[in-house]
Amino acid sequence: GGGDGDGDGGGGNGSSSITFLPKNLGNPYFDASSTGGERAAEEFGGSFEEVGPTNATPDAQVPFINTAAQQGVGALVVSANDPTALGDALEEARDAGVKVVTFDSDVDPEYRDVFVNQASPEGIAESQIDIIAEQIGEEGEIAILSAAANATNQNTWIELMEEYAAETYPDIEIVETTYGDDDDQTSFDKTAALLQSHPDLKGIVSPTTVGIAAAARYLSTSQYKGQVALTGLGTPNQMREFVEDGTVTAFALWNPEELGYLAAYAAHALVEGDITGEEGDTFEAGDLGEYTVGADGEILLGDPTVFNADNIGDFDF
Amino acid sequence: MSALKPTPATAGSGGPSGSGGDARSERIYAAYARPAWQRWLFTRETAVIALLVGVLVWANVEVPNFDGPLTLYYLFLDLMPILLIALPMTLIIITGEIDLSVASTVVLTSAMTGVLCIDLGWSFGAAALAAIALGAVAGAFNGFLVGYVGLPSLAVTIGTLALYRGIAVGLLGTEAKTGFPDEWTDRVKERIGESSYPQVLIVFGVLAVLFVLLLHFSSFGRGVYEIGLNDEAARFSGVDVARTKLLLFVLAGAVSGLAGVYYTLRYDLARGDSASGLELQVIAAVLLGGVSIFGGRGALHGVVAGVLLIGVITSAMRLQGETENVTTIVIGLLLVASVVTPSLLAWASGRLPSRGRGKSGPGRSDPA
Amino acid sequence: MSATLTRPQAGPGRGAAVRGVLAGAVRSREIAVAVVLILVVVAATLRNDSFVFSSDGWRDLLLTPSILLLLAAGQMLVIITRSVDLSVGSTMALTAYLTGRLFIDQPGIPIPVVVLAGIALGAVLGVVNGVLVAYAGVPALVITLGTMYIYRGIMLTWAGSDRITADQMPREFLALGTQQVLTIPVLTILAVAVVAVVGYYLHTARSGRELYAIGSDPAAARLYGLKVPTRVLTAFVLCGALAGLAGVLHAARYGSVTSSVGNGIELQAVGAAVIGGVAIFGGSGSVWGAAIGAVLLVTINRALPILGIPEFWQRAVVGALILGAVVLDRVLALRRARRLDEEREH
Amino acid sequence: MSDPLKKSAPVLEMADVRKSFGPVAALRSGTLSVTAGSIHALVGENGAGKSTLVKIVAGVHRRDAGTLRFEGADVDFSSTAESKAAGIAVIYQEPTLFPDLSVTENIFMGRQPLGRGRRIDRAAMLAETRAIFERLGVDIDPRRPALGLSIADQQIIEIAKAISLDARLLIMDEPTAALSGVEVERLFAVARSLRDEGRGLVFISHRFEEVFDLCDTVTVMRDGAYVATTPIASTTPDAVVEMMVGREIGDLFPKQETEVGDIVLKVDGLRSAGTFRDVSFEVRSGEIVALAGLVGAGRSEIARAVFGVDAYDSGQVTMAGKPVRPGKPRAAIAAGMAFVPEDRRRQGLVVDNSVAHNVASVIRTRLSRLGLLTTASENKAVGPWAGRLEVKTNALDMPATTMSGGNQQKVVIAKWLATSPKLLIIDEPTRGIDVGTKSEVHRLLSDLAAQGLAILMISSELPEVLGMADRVLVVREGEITAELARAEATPESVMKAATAGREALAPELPDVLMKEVSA
Ligand SMILES: Nc1ncnc2c1ncn2[C@@H]1O[C@H](COP(=O)(O)OP(=O)(O)OP(=O)(O)O)[C@@H](O)[C@H]1O
Ligand SMILES: Nc1ncnc2c1ncn2[C@@H]1O[C@H](COP(=O)(O)OP(=O)(O)OP(=O)(O)O)[C@@H](O)[C@H]1O
Ligand SMILES: [Mg+2]
Ligand SMILES: [Mg+2]
Repeated sequence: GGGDGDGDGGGGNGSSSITFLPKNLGNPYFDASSTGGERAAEEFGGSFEEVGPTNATPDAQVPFINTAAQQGVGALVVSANDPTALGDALEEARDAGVKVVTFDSDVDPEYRDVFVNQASPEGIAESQIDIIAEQIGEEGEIAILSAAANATNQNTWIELMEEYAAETYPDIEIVETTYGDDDDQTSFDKTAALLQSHPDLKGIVSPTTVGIAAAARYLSTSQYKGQVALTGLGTPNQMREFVEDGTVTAFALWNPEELGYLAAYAAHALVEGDITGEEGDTFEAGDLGEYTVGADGEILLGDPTVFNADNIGDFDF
Repeated sequence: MSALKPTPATAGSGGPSGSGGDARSERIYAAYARPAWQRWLFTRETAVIALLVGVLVWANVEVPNFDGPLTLYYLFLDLMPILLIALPMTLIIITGEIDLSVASTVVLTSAMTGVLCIDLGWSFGAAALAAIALGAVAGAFNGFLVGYVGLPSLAVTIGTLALYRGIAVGLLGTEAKTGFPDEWTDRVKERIGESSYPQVLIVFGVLAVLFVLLLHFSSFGRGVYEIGLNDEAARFSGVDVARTKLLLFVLAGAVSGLAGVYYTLRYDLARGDSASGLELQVIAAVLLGGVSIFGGRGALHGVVAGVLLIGVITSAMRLQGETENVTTIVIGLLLVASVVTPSLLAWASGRLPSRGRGKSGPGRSDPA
Repeated sequence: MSATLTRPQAGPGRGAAVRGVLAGAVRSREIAVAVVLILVVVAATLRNDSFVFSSDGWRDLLLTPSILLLLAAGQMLVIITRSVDLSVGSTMALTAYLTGRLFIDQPGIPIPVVVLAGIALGAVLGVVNGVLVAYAGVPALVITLGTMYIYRGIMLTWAGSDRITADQMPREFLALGTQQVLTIPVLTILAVAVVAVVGYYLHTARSGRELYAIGSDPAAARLYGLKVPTRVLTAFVLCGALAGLAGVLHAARYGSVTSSVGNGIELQAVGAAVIGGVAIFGGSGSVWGAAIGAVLLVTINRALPILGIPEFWQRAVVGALILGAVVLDRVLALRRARRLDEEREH
Repeated sequence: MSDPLKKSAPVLEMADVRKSFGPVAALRSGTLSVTAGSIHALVGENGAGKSTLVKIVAGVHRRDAGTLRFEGADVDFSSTAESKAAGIAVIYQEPTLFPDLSVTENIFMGRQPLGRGRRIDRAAMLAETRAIFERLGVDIDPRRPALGLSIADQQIIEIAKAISLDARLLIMDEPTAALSGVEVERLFAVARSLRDEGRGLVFISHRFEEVFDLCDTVTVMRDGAYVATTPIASTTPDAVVEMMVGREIGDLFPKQETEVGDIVLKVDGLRSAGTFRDVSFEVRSGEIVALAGLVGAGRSEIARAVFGVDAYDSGQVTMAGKPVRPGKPRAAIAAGMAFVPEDRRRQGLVVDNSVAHNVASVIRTRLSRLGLLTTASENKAVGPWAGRLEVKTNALDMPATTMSGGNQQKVVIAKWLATSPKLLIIDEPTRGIDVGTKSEVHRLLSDLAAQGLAILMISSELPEVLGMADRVLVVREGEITAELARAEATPESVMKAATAGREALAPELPDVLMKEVSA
């Protein structure tokens, strides 16, 4: 850069300026979490910005981290497309004084201050397997429709699901894991391919909101409707009609808006110096009450909610 | 035997202004029709450079944080793959061909580096060399089909675009290779002294000088232009058209391989979905820099300015908080404007003097 | 052009033998692709009979390619005039979003109006491309690369982060995506009808034949007094309109519109045309070839997992297929040239 | 300039039409008046502006000045569609066909017969094509694609195209150049019947026997300007040639006696399927050997194969005793060959490149220092050669597009002389070059031979062949049918060898040229 023209443009951008960087833009799950983040920022009087790439890849996320570092924002709230690839960029941002909070999908602990975890991976994995096992009578073939082949949280959950299913439900066989890239059309076509290649398929688990909605849409117009069970992680608004028409009986999710809300408050607490990310630190998160930082700088939102025909009317996100 | 001499006036060299007093009636030719400043000023390249300077000034004054120490550092780190690949791409487009497979080659070589270094335990240096060699082989495959089999490069490289990325995705599957040696990943990010320029810029600088010498100061480079302007005439003057094209595609492949290694180190990662859309970014930058898609015209300094222009605009707009879409629109408009403006100017200047003469005459050169 | 050449009946003179060879080559191009397609389908069905013999399998076999079919048909129109349109993916995204927006903002709007609006928007975007290419005389590759960025950017800016979901569109519209008539999906019927109309136009209309002439030799076309710019513009408008229709159908079929609709599909459309035997530098190829190419491209993707090839290798197979098609064309052309030489030699 | 043919109405009248292409004044004052029911010959040397005049009538080019009247009304065609619609059909000198389309479609493109619902009526189209082909007596399958047609067949398609237009004015720019005798006769029969129907025809040809056989009036052009119009009946070939050439033609072929030295080029049994076969000959230093023959005989192909631009199937090319690698122009250049090709603008030059880059294009590897080449070193090397050939240009960085044909040819020759070759192959050395430059080129060739260069010259102009060559090789349909020493080479002997077996019209060359040639 040249020499002149700064005025107050270059200097400190306020302390509680918070930038949300989801995996990608145009994803309803992250729209909800950003809504929560923005609401939190309004409450504690900070500024809020959402930036992000169109494609959910780490190389597309890095420039946004760099930009946040250049702007000297107070805190960056990231859902990472890769656990290590963002590491260096995040480290540089922290060197520039930016607090780093990850949510939804973590990076390696050394690269961030805290991780706001939606639910424990074990909890997520087990609840989904339990739901599907119940629907298919604890035996038969099931398949998994994931997001990107490299999505960390997905891969962790899938691994835990496989272990748990093998231990608890020996008659259930996971026959295939396929990847819809969190793209609507791809997930849709991959669902069709799953049903096609496995005529005896009993159930599909899709631990991603894009995937489960696309799969439900395919199933709802297919000959397999009502015969192949579907569950996973989905937002109530997206899944409502499929629960109503019987394509889906039950699915799970935490409230992504609350997740964003909590992440923003955690970021605020870091910026204000209320917490440092040490185990045992506590902070107030608005309506949600008090939270404590756990081991490895993790903050746990709570247990996921299971939605079904009885309770889905109570939720709107 | 054939004592053909270029006649008496061997002495009278081709100096710019003939010092009229050379003995015989032999004619002395001026080297240039226009003075030097005009030759430099009225070019596409100068226009792009001027635009780049203008945007830089604007960004420094108007965009908060643009004058910060990190801006240029990140700018160059982000642009490095485009800068690198734009060099051979310029030569390929000047011959009238195109290579759409470069981004896929980047991913393929990155995957290869990952497999060799992480899975098979090769030293990183050896893996990187193998990856660059693989890039050259991938380029050679394109070049063979285009140069020797005579297939249209657009069709061939659409095919290898899918093929090379497909092989990378097939090799890696769900895996992302990571954990490359720190000494290497750190090296990519080091700065030159205390400046805000990353050291990789030196690698680019060396390559850029080599490509400038190759294109603008060598017999080979003259051949590259001739092929683009008229490949038949080039063949009639002894230019080996097929071999030249092969070589250029090999260079593009090898440089893409280098960019693949860079990609791997910069993100400490080899993944099948990296570098998506990079090929079109490179081509857009090259065209913006004044290279004609028909071949035969363009220069490397314009191309480098074109790449930087896109980089500076992207960086400035991101700092301003504009979303990617707006940047995308601006770059698209720039690209269209940069090719339409010359036609519009020609059309306007052709129409104004010969007023009244209705539609444009039929003698116009072919489109497409 | 195939039709003029594919009837190798008796004709007078020495040309007959040559013509047989030529007709054979041209004809074998579409047939070769169709044969590959049939082989793929048969192989997949042998592995798993639900690929064809189940109601979903049958439906998807016909339904899934229909969108690419439209794009390939449009792309083919542009390619035969020696141009190319890289902006179709972005055009499709814009019209898909427009479709959703209309249903949301104008509740109760009749479906045909929405379909027409989508086609019209596509046509308008095609006009922009066509005017720049045909009248400003700028290469199509550059212009449509630029408009690909611009249209996508406009779509993203317009849509912001909101997406259109199934519950925001009327059921009757979404039903279009799955409805079947005599087990044939409506969308497929629509797409095949469009291809048939395009094929009929190219075969029987003067302006259709002129598209081939322009691509075959633009300079000669000008010398003939053909209206080159007008025809090129027409090709781009038709291509845009078909991409517009594809966008509407995408909304109906997938029931949702996100920012990534049609990302990268332009290269698939070009690839489908090339696989189907459309010469990338214009002048020859049939819309049927492009259509079969599109079906093959999509179907092979669906068949590979069934054939036991991991999904990660699908893309590589597609690439190999495109290369194979281009090389095959060259081999046929060389053989043809050699025959002609021998003819002359007697 | 009085019009001797007042009796019937003029279809076409042109007066003082002017056209320049940049610095080249292709047409300075084009004047032509064609009456209905007559066949009007337009003659003139290469580059006299005949084709340019035709293209103006057709609407390909637009005139810079002058009047153009068609059927009594002032017209200004801005496209070929307009002239076609007005009733003018043109057969251009170079066939312009759509290679991918069928012969029938090529004939009817843009105006196909329409049936019900504005559909193209293919059956009618095919029937009409067959009828036209019958009338022309040709045997081409109307359904085959134009790709791969021989030049003669392509020319026939052009003729069929023009006839099918049913035009009131038919212009034929050298339609017979590639046709055999029978085909020419058929064309003439059709032309006469069109004349008898009351149409106007313009016929351009370099063959006087055809002009005198077919036409009733002749207009002569020279250097882009009108010279005279006379009824055929009241003139002679000699008189026409005098008007055509116009100036001192005595020194047009300044051939010097030279000392013939060692064999430089030896060609042995060269064969390329479908193009030429059994081609063997040699060229010695100091000797000018001409390859003569009809257009399309395959002479250029032989030259291209010798130089390595084209591959050949069998045979051998030897330079100074050493075999030359086939298919590699670079190897040919290294062996001392130079090749001035027939199509200057497409093969000889990169017209968009500067004079300096063009002249330096072959020698530039030699100019490189440590692999590096600078514009300064190119300019330094190029200047003297441009001077030697008296190239007219403002500066060395001017693109060759801006130059006249003759100057461009000088640039091509300069580029090859700069390589200090042992053998110069020169294809149509003076095609489209004005008379003044023509004799300059001839003098240059003669000088070069005198300095010991071996020259292989291809020319379609018989006077040039007879005036310049020490030895003439006649090519017919890809085979060398005669080798004639300078003394034996007469118009009759050359034409006989070039056309034997074909039903050629007797080649009657005007006396003027014969005298001048044997001088
Ligand atoms: N498009 C053009 N641009 C520049 N110069 C041209 C162009 N067309 C023709 N000329 C020049 O104009 C002059 C007249 O050319 P023209 O083709 O009319 O001659 P011609 O009488 O038909 O000769 P030929 O007998 O060889 O066919 C030539 O010097 C030619 O080089
Ligand atoms: N486009 C073409 N398609 C098929 N055959 C061709 C084509 N062009 C030329 N030929 C054939 O190649 C041979 C040589 O043609 P060409 O006109 O180059 O001969 P030439 O003797 O060099 O004539 P010119 O006097 O024009 O230089 C002929 O047999 C001709 O029929
Ligand atoms: Mg002419
Ligand atoms: Mg020739």
